[in-house]
Amino acid sequence: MEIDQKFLELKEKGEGAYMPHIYYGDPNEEFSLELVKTLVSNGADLIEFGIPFSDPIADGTTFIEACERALKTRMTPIQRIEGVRKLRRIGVEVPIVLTTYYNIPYTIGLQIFAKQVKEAGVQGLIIPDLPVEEATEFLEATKEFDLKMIFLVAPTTDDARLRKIVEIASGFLYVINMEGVTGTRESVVQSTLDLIKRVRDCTDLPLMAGFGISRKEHALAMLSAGVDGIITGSAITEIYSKNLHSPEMSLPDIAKFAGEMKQACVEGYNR
Amino acid sequence: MEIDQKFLELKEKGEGAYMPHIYYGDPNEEFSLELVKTLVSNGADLIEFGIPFSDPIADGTTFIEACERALKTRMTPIQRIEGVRKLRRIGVEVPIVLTTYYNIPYTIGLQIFAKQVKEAGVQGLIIPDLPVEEATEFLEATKEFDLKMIFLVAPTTDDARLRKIVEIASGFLYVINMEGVTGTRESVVQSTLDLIKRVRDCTDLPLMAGFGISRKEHALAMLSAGVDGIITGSAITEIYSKNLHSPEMSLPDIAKFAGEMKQACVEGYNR
Amino acid sequence: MNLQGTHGSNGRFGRFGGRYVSEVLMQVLIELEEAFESYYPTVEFQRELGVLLKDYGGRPTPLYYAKNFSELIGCKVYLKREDLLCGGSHKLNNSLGQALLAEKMRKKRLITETAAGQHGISAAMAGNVLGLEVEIFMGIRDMERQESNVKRMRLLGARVTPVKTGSGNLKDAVSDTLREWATCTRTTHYLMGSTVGPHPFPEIVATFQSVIGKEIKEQIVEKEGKLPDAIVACGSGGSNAIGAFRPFIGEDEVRLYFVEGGGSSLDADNSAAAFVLGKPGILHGAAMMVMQDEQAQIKASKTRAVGLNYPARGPEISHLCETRRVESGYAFDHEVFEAVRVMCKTEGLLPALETAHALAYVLNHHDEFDQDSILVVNYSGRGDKDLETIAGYFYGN
Amino acid sequence: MNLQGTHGSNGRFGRFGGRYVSEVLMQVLIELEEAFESYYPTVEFQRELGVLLKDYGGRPTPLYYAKNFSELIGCKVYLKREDLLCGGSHKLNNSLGQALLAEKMRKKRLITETAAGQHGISAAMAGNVLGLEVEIFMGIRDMERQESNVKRMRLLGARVTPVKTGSGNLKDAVSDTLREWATCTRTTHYLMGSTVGPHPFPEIVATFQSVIGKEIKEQIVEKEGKLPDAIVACGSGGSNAIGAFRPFIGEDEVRLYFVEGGGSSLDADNSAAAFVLGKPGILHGAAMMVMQDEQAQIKASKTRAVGLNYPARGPEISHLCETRRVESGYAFDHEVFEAVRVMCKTEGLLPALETAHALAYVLNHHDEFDQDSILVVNYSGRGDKDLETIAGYFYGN
Ligand SMILES: Cc1ncc(COP(=O)(O)O)c(C=O)c1O
Ligand SMILES: Cc1ncc(COP(=O)(O)O)c(C=O)c1O
Repeated sequence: MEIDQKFLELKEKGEGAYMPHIYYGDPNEEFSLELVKTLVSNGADLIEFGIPFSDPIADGTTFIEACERALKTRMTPIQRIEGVRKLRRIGVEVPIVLTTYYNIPYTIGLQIFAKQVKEAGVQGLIIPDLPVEEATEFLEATKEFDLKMIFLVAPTTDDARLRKIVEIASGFLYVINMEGVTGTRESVVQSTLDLIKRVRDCTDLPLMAGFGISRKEHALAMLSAGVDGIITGSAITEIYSKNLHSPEMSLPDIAKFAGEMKQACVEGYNR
Repeated sequence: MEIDQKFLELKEKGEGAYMPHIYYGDPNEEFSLELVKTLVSNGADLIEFGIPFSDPIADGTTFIEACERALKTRMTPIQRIEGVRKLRRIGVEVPIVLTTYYNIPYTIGLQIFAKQVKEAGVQGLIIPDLPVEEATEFLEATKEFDLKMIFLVAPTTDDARLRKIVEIASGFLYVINMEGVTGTRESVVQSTLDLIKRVRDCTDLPLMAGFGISRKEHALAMLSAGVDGIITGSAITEIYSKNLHSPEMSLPDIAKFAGEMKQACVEGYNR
Repeated sequence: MNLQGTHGSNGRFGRFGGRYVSEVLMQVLIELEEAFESYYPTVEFQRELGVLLKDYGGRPTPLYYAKNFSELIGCKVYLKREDLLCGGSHKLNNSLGQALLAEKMRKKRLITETAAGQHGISAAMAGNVLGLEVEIFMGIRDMERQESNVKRMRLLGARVTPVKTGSGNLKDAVSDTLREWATCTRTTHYLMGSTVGPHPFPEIVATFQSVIGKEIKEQIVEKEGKLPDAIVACGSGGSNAIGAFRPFIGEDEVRLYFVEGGGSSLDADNSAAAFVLGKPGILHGAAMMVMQDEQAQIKASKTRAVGLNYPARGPEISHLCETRRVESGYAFDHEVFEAVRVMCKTEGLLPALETAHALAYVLNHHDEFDQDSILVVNYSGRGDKDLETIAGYFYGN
Repeated sequence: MNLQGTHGSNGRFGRFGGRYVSEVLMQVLIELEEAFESYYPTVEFQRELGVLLKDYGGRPTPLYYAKNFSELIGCKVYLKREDLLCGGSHKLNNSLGQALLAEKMRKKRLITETAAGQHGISAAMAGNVLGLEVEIFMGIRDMERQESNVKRMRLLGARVTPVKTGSGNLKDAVSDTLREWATCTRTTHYLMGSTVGPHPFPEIVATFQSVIGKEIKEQIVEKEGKLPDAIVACGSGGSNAIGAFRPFIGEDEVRLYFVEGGGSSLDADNSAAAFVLGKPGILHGAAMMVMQDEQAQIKASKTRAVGLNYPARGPEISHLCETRRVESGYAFDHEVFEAVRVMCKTEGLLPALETAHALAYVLNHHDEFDQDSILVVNYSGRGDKDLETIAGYFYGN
């Protein structure tokens, strides 16, 4: 399913969107496949599918460690992209947004990368270290593959740049919830609420809020503030990383967590 | 007995002079008294009576250690000078030449020092760190006490300074046997022989050779070269310092050594 | 600015450079670029920086004709004495400049990373002089290896934060400093330590360091009446090299040599020779020559010279080497220690292990320079920080 | 010579100085005096020494207006940055000068003694630059305390000979070097490290060090348009102090302060404050203020600053303090460490423990200087060599 369609569908249902973020292969491929299945069957509307990188400068400790573990499996980025195909094969139908750092497509070749990704069944891309100013080449090389390019906006982004970003962004906008890196946080700050208002004023793209969302209240607050959905990342990894020898034992807890977050997305949307 | 008289006497007897050098109070006062008695009864014609100093820059390892040991007795310099009186009391009659570094008289007071020394029974003084150029004040302050001032000459001393030295020296001249500090050495070098010749040419004062004399052959060589006598220092200290717990056990060996050196002085003089 | 930089717009040096960072950092980088462009050329900034460099830093540093070393090499070798700069390396040129800029931007705090500790110390010094709080991120392995510099930074009142991610060295420390910066851009300046990172850092650092080359130019003309035949500098990020090279880039007759860390061998995991083993990639916000594995993951570099232990080359030096304006070379660890020994003996100078790479290169290639050649080695730092390592190498312990 | 020294003939400074040595050394001292008087004033010698001081040493060293430290003190404090001289202290001024003189005298070898190691390092450097063999005598206790400097000297190729006599520190090392010299005056120069020893050493060392004061004079006039109100320097033998003071001795309105090592207290065995605890005496060939016991034996001094751990004050500083032209003071160890901390924090500079005595004095007496006063502190050296001691004091270990 395409991303736009998903947001339309949710709008019709009157629900906020829930997109969990995982790093593929952490701690192994089998678990990641199970994990995505669990997430989808407990309410995930989209999946942010991470290809690990050795130097994930936009990530916090939890995801740094997830990347390190995932890299120990020594799969190539291409093999990981194949993981998307595997998910499709086992029946995962929600839009998949692939996330990775720019060195991966840059090194593989922008076009080859886009082609592989597209063919494996990906709908959109997030490259956190590729700001709009540097994206021209990438957009050019990949435009034939019709992949949504999701850009980030932050509380520090000023209005001029905001306009530049919304101009070339597609799929949705990733609203950085807070100044900093990924990781769970305690509260939602005023600057984020201001940001949402500002973005809302200049685009109709769906807004997904991420970075530091780990509790139902965060999700409710974000949705109340006007976003169309939320992203959780570290929160899920934190659950299974407490039991890395048999991470599958954590799946029930994760299912419960995902359910709650989706529940918050529904509730929040309807306030 | 005065120094000049001693040399006259030896000349008449046709003997070279033997002057052993000790540091008073090493390792204790009793031993030093015994030591001097032994030396005199085994041929010493004069005694070089050292008052130890913490920084004996003209001395080598053996005498540095002798000073350190002697200083542990914590006698004051004045108490050590009293040692000369004790020697006189137990019958030592040979001329006594007192040696010490200039800080001692400088700190005690030049006149007080000279008075004490004279009264205790000393005939001459050696102050190795008081070259002629610095001696004026000392000579002035001490002249009333009629103490012989013994100065050193070295292989490096040039003729101009040699003349300055012999002009104010009295008693005898201390011919530094070698470039360096006190301590036993292996042979007698050419520069020393040259020096003796040079000194002989410009003064009638008796010449005593010291620094590094430890063997009969050294003594013989020096006397053959024209000196009137020899000084041994470290050689004797080396004998008893092998047995510091009961140094008196070394007295027979020391007696033998002194006897041999005096013997060499007699033989050497008559060649 | 009248600097002879090779960068185009948007911080590009040929295909290298750029600004590949999270959106969270974009705004502060733009502000920084603007601030740099507005403050740097002013008379006031130049005067203030000039006084700091001169009276605090000790500039100009001498250009020393190393007579004994020259005899060994067989041509005239001059050493540009950055080891005499306050703190013991060229790092202070940049730290004073950026700290002054940060103060103008009304930042309250400096953060930075360090490997050998040289940059950390210079940042702590500059921070104290300008009244800014300082926090330094340092890989835990590097903290062990450069323990004395850690003590020094702490004595200067800087907070030293251990970085435990990755292999605990410079690469990981840069990543963590970027992460920290993302949380505090409004109050804090990232005092980037070399000509790396997202635009405008490579340009800023190069500008502040190019005081080295400007002085070389004046000094060599004063001493020899002409430009040198070659300039040799070591480097990883490239700041001391670019600093020395910049005013000569347009002077085609001056050959420029850049020497990186060969490590123990050019085998996969034992080197820091990114120009030999690396390829273009994106790291820490810029396109650079980077050492990577088959999975497009950045590789850890390895060399005994902690300050060269970085798997990427800065954008400008990457470009200059790609276009052959600068010739790149490397020196192996054992050659570097030998060069230390030679410099100690001939000139009584104990070079930093980093600096000794440039010396080792000159020793190895001495037959490429004829008798009349004039060589300038950028003598980037002193070896006090490496004393234990060097003594251990020669005497064991 | 046009130096404003206070010595009379025969190396006398009032009742201090002179030449109290064994006859074996007299001739070489006379030759040295003659050589110094004939070479030093020549254009050639001045030029050669000038080039070495500038290009090798890094002279002129800056006169730094320490703004933050000044605010704390309440008047204008300038630091004369001898810490930036090659090797990290003022010692090189003298070592280069004497090594050049030794070369002119066709000596093949330098011997010297060292306490903190700073002088030993500068001698090893100067020896290598001028192609002379170097042997350094160092007390065994000092070798333990300044282990890293021992490594440094050895890396520079110098022979370091442990001195086991006495209490194994500077006093004993000087004695042993004088003894060694007595055996080899024809081939070897004793590179005396401070303004101590028999004439002509105090004069030679003072002359070579007075480049400090000449620069201060020029620099302060350039910066302030007038002479300073006071100059403060630490010392034991007095070389950095005399070097800074000499050109001001005739300027009565400039107050001069000399700060010695107070140690842990002024009790009998815990101090190096020879001006408080000593009296005139003869040591190492000269009449000086010396710490002695009741037996007229020289006392071992004690202070945490190894470079101030000498029981005597050089003849010239002894005289200047006796005649009250220079005011003497002292600082206790704990005050010195506090001064280190303050200097680190305010100016980002880690001073040598010796230098920190001068800073501690200024901190303790800050109320004696009014707001408009201009103070120059002779910042004699950097604290890298003391890092372990300082870190140990603050953090334990
Ligand atoms: C003395 C010295 N030289 C060179 C370098 C390398 O840095 P760059 O490549 O930025 O010159 C360092 C880094 O720590 C250093 O300390
Ligand atoms: C930094 C520093 N300052 C001062 C001194 C004291 O020497 P002087 O009294 O000769 O200046 C030393 C001696 O080692 C030193 O290293």
